[in-house]
Amino acid sequence: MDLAYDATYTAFRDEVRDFLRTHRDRVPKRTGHRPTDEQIAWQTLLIEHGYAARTIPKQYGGHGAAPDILKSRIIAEVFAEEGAPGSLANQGISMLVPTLLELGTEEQKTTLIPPTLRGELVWCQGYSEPGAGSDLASLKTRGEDDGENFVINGQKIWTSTAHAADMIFCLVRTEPDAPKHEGISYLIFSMKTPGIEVRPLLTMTGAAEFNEVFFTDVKVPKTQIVGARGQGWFVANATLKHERGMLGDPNAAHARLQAIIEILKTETLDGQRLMDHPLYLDRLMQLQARVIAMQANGLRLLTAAQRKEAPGMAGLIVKLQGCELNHQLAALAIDALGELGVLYHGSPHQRAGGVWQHRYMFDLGLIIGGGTAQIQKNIIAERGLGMPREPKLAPKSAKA
Amino acid sequence: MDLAYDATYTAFRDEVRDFLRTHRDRVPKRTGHRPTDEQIAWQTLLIEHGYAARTIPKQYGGHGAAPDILKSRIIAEVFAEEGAPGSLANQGISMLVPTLLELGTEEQKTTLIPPTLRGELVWCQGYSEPGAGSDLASLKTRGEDDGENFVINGQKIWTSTAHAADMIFCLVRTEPDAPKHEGISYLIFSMKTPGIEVRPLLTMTGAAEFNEVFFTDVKVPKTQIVGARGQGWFVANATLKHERGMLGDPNAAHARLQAIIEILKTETLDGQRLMDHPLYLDRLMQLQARVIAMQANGLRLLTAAQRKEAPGMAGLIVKLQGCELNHQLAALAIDALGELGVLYHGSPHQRAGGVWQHRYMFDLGLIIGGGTAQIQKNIIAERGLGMPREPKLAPKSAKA
Amino acid sequence: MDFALSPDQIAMQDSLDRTLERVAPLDRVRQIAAQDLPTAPEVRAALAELGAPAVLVPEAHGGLGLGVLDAALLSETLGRHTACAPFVGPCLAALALDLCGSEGQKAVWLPLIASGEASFGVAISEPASGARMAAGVRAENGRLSGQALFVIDFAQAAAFIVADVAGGLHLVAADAPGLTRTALTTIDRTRSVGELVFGDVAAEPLPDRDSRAAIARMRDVGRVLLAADTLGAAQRMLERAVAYAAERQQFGRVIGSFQAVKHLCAEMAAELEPARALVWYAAYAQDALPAEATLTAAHAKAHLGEVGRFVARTATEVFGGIGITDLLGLHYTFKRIGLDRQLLGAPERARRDAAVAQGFIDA
Amino acid sequence: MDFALSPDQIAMQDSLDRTLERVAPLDRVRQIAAQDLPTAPEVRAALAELGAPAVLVPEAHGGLGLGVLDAALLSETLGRHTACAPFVGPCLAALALDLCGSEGQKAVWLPLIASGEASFGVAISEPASGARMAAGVRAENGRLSGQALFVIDFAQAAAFIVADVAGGLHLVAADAPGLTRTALTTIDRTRSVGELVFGDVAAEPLPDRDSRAAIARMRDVGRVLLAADTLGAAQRMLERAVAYAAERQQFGRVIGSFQAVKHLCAEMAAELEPARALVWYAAYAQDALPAEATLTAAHAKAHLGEVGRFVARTATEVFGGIGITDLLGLHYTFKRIGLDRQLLGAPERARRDAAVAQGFIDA
Repeated sequence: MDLAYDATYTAFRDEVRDFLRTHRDRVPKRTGHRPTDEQIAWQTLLIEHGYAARTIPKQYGGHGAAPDILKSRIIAEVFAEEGAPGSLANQGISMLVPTLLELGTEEQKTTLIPPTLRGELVWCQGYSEPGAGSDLASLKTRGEDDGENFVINGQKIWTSTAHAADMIFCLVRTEPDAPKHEGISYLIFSMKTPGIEVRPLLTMTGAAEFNEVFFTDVKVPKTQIVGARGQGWFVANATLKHERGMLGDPNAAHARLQAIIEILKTETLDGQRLMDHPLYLDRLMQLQARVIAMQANGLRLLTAAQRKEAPGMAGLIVKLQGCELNHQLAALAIDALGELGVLYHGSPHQRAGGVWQHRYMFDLGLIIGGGTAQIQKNIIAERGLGMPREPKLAPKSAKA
Repeated sequence: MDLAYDATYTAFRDEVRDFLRTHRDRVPKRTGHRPTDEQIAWQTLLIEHGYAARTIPKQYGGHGAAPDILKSRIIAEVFAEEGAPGSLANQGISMLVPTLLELGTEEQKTTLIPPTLRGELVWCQGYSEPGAGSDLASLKTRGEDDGENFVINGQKIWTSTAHAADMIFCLVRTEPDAPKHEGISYLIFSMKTPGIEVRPLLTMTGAAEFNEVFFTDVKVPKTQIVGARGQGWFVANATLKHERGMLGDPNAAHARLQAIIEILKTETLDGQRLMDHPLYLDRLMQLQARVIAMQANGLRLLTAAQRKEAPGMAGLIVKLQGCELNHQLAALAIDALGELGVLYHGSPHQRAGGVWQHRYMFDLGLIIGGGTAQIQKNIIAERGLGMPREPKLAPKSAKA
Repeated sequence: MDFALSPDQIAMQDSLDRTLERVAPLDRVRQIAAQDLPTAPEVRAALAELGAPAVLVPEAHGGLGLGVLDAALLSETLGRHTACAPFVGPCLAALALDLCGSEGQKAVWLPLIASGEASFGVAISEPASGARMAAGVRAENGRLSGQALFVIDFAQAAAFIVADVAGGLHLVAADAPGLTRTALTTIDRTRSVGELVFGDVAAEPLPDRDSRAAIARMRDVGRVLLAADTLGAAQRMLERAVAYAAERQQFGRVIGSFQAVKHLCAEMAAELEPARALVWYAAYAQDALPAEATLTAAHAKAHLGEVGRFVARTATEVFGGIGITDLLGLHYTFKRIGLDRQLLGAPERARRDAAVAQGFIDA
Repeated sequence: MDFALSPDQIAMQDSLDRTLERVAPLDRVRQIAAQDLPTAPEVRAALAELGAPAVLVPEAHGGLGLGVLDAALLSETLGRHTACAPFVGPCLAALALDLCGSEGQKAVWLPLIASGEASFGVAISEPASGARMAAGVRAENGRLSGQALFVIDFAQAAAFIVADVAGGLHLVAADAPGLTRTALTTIDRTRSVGELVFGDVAAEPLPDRDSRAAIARMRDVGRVLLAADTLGAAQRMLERAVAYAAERQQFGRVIGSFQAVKHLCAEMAAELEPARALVWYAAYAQDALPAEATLTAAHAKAHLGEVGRFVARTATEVFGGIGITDLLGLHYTFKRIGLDRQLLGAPERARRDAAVAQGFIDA
C-alpha cells in the first residue's frame, strides 16, 4: 500500500494544472442540456490535449492514448480542484459511444462517434417504460417490421435529455414471439423522425428533469440497429453496468460534507454555532466516517482497475451505499438548518439555492432509479455473496 | 377518551393495595423454575382473593369471577407498584390451561387444571425442533401407533422448563401420510415417562435458559391427547397467538427506561453526569417517546378488549416493536455505561448484576424466537395490511 | 377508563375527510401548489362550514369549545389531504386570546376566528424552535421592532399573534404601519409561512400577565397539531403504497408479493400504529393531564417527525420511479411531512424540551 | 499509488489464519472461555512463533519493524478467530517504549516483547475513553497512586505501561509492591481486562518528554487494532450467516432464497466492505499520513463499532434461534465485537475526538 504518486504522475498533474491555468479564458459557462458553441470548442480542445475522450481511437475522434487509470483520475482531480468543467458528460458519451465501439458497424463508428464526442450530436436514452422499471426486459414498445422499417409504437419514460436531443438509442421489442430477453432490438434514430412526441415529466423537485417520449408509427429503417435483431437486451446490458458505476461517487459525497462543515461553522441557533451543538456534530462525524470509507473503497477499486482485477464486492456496493450516503448528507444539512432548511423555490433566506432539499429529493430518485435499492441488494446477495436466486414461481394456473 | 378510572375501579385498586399490605409477611421469595411451598401458598391465597386465575371457573380451581379487563390491569399495576410477585406465570398456566379449557375433556380439566393453577404441577412445552423453527408445522418428532400407545421418537428444543417440569404438552407427528398441518397431535404426558432425556441448552447469556429434550421409544397412551388425532396444529395455534401477545409488554419497557434514567443521573464520565451528555440524553428521549407510544398503544388495546373489538394492527405490531424497543433500551444502557457496560459474569464494578448485557442478548433471542422479526413482518403485511401471500413455488422438478 | 375516539369524533373526522375528498382532490391540490401564495378560498370556506376553525374557541365566543384531541383529529385529516387552509394559526391564536386576551379582544376576535372570517398567523418560532439568524422581536412601550421568522398561516392572516423575546404576547393587524410582510416559500406549497419585520410597529398587548405559560401552551398544542398532520399524511402514504403494491406488476407478479416490498410496508405500519396512539395520548394530555402536556407534546412532535420522514421515504421507495414524479402527486404528502418536521421545534429541539420538562437538565 | 495489500501481507494473514484454525478451533475457544482467566499458552506460543508480538518492535530490538497496517491485519485475523492471546497490549507497549523509553528500557523489554516472552498490559483507558468512577493515576516523585480501570491484556502481563493524569507514562512490574491487580470479567471471555490500584507504587518513568504524543499514538493505534479486530469478527459472522442460509431449510426451500434473508446479508456486506477500506486506510495513515492519524483512527474505531454491532445482531438474526445458543459458538464473535466497541473510546467519544482533531470544537 502506497498512496503517493510516482514522478511520472506528479509531472502529469503539473501538466494538467498548467494547461488549465493557460487556457482559463476559454473555460465555458455551464449551461443546460445542449452544449453551446463555447462548450463544444472547449471539449474539442480537451480532446486534442487528451483530457477528454482520452482513450478513444483517433479515427473515431478521440485522443487515442493508452488507458491509464491513474492519469484519468488525476485529470478529474485537477479539474475539480481548479473548478474547471471537465469532459462533457452525457448519455451519448457515457453509454452510446462505448456500445458503438464494442458492437457498432464501422460506418456507425466513423459517422456517429466523433460528433457525439465533441458535443455536437446529443443523444437520449429510450430504455425504461411505465410498465417496465426494475423489470426492464418486460418492455412493450413495439417495432413492427414492414419490410424496410421498424414501425415503432409505444412509450418511454425517464428520458432525461429527450427535449434537447438530436437522436435516441432505444430498446424496442421487434420479435414479439421470442422469450422476453430475446425479442428486443437496440435501435438508433433521429428525434426529428415523424411520430415522436416529447412531454416533460415533472418530478418532486419541481423541475422537469426527465421526459416521457411517445412513439406513434415512427418509421426507422431496419439498418439503424446496433448488434443483431433480438440482441438489444445484451447490447444494452454491456453498458448499463457502466451507468450504475457512475452513481455513488465518493468525491461528490466529500464535497457535500465540506459544504455541511461550512454550514455548521457559520449558521447559529439561539446564538450558538451549530458546530457546538453535539447532536449535529455527532451526525456529521458519523457521515464523515462513511465518506472516508467510501473514498478508501474508491481507492481500492482504482487499484483493482489498474491491475485489471475484478472489483468484486467493493464495486457492487458503491451505488447502494453511495446514493444512501448522499441522501443522508442532504438530510443532515436540512436538519441542521432547521426551518431555513425547508425554504425552497427561491424563497428569501433560502440557503445555497435550495440545493439541499433538491438533493434530498433528487437523490431519493437515484436510490430508487437505475436499479432500486431492493434490486441492488438482490445483486449484492446473489452476485457478491453467491446466495441463491429467487426460486421460480408456480405457473399462474397452479396459484388458484 | 377518558383515562380516569371510575369509582368502582378506584375502590378495587384500594382493595388490592390493602390486601397486599395486609399480607406482606406471606410474600414469597422469587426463585427458579419450580415454585416453592411458600410460592404455592401465596398463589393459593391469590386465587382465593381473585388476584390469580381470576376468571377461571371455580370447579377447575380458579376464582370464577366474570372477566373484567380493567380489574385485571389494576391487579397487575398494583402488584407492580408494591413490588409484590403476582400470579405465577408459566407455560402451563398461560398456554396449557386455556387450551384445556377450550378443547380438553372434562376429566382433563378437573384433574389437570387445579394443580397447574396452584403451581404444584409444572409443565413444559414441546413444540419447536432443530429443523422446525419458523416453519413449525414441518416438525418431525414421530408418534407411531402401536395399538395402545403412541411410541415417540425425536427431539424438541427451546423447552425452557423441561428440567423442572412434571409434564409436557407436546406436538407429535402421528399421521405421517397426512398433509403437514394435518398430521400432528397434541399429546400430554409425564416427563418421568421412560425414554425422555433432558439436556440443558446453553445460550449466549451464559445461562441454560432452555433445554433440548430427546425422546427414544417413549410410550404415551393414546388417550393422553387434547383434541382429535391429527388436529394438534390447530389445538396449539389456539394458544400460540396468546404467547406472542405476552412479548413486548410496554410496562417492562417503562421500568427499564426508569432504570436508565437513574444510571444517567448517577454515573459520570470525566466527572460529568451522563445526563448532561447530550448524545445519551437525546437517545434516552427518543426511546422514551417510543415507550410512551407503546404504553398508549397498550391502552388502546385495553379499550378494544373491554369493548370486545378486534385489536387489529395495534395488536399485530406489539411483539415486533416491543421486543425491539427493549433491545434498544438495553443497548443505550450499555453504551452509556461504556466499559462498565461490558462487565459481566459477576465482575467487580459490574452494574445491576450485568442485567443490561443479559437483556441485550436475551432480548435478541426474543426478537428471533417466538416468530422471528421477519415472520412478524409477514404477518403485519398479510393480516394487517391485506398484502398478498408469498406466491407458490414451482415444483422442485421445474427448478433445474 | 376509555382510550378510543368517541362516535362524535369519528363522525367529525369522517365528515372532514369526505369534504376534502370532494373540494380538494389531487388536481386541485396541484393547482393550489402552483400558485404564488397557497390560497384556496373554497377549501377555507368548506372548513369554516364544518366548524374547523371554531374547534378550540370557547362556546361563549361562538366556538365549539372542543378539546385539543378534536383539533388534532382535524389536523390529521388536513394532513391526509394536504389541505390548503389556515388551521394551526387560527387554533393557536384562539388559545392565546382565550388565555391572555382582554375581554374586549376576546369579544372582537374569537367569534371572527370561529366563523372563519378572520384567519390569524402566529409568530412564535423563536421561542418554540430557537432563533435562526438572530431573529427576535423586542417590545417597548407597546411598540414592536425586530424580526419574526417562520410565521405560521401567514398568507391569509387578518392579524398576527406575536411573541416577543421577553415572553410577552401581542396582537398586530396585518396592515399595521411599519410592518413588512414577506412570504417565505417552502417545499410544501399547500401551507404558507412568512417573515414579519417590525419597524416600530404599534401593537396591542395581550394583557394577561401569564403570557409565558400561554406561549408554552401554544407551542405544545402547535406541536401536537403538527404531529397529527404528519400522522395523517404518513398514513395516507402507507395506504397508497399498499394499494399500489397490490396493482403494480413486475417480473410477472404484483410487487406487493415480494417479501422485500411487504416488509417495507410492514415496517411503516409498525412505526405508525403506536405513533397514532402517541398523538392521541399527547392531544388528550393537553387538556386532561397538564403535568404531562409539555412532555408528551414534545415527544409526539419529535417522534412523528422521525416516523414521518421514514414513512415518506419508504412509501416513495415502494412506488419506485413513479413516486418521485408529479404524476401521482405522492410528493405533496412527502413535502407536507418535511415542513411539519421543522416547524415549532425540530426533533432534536423537541427532545431537549422533553428532557427539560422532566427536570433532567436545565433549560 | 497502490491501495491494496502486498503479497507478503496476504501471506502473513493467511498464515496466521491457518495457524489459528489449527490451534484454536471453536472447541478450544469454548474451553478457554470457560476458564477463570482467559489464557491459552499454545495460542500465545503459536503467535510468538509467527512473530505476531514482534510486528511493531523495531528490527534493531529483535522485532519485525513492520507497520500499523501489518499489525491491523493480524488483529483482524485474531478477531476472526476470537483468538485468546495478548496482542493489543504488547503492540501498544512496544510503541510506548520505542517512543518514550530510555535506551536501557528498550534494550531490556523490546526483545522480550518481540519474542513473546514478556507480555504487557496497557493502562490508558482514562485518557482514551474518559474516566469512569473518577478513576485516574497520579504520579509523584516516581511513585504512583490511584486507580486505572480497563487495563488491556491484563491477565498475562509481566509489566504494565501506565498513563498518569498529567500525561506521563510509567512502566510498572506486575509484581510491584503496593500494586493490587483485579481481573474484570467482561462478556468476551477470550481477552482479559483488569483494574490496577496503586498504593504508592514505585514505577519507572518512560523518560522522553513527549509522552502526551506517545499516549495519543497508543490510543490511535489501539483504536485501529480494535477496529480491525471487529472487522475480522464481523466478516466471519457474515460468512457464517451466508453459509448457514445456504443450508438451512424452512418452508421447503433454503432460507437464503428468501428475499428478506438475502437482503439482511446484502446489508451486512454493503456495510462491511467500505468499512474494510476504512480500516486499511486508517492503519496506513498511522505511519504514512501523520496529519490524518488521529482522525482516521477515531473514525475507524467509531464506524467499526457501529457496523460491528449491526452485523453481530443481523447475522444472529439470520441464524434464528440456533444463533443465540452455544451450539455453533456464534456468540463468541458477537461478544468480541461488543467488547471492542467499548474499549479505548466508545463511538460517541471517538467521534468527538475526530471533531477535535479537525479543530471543529475545542478538546
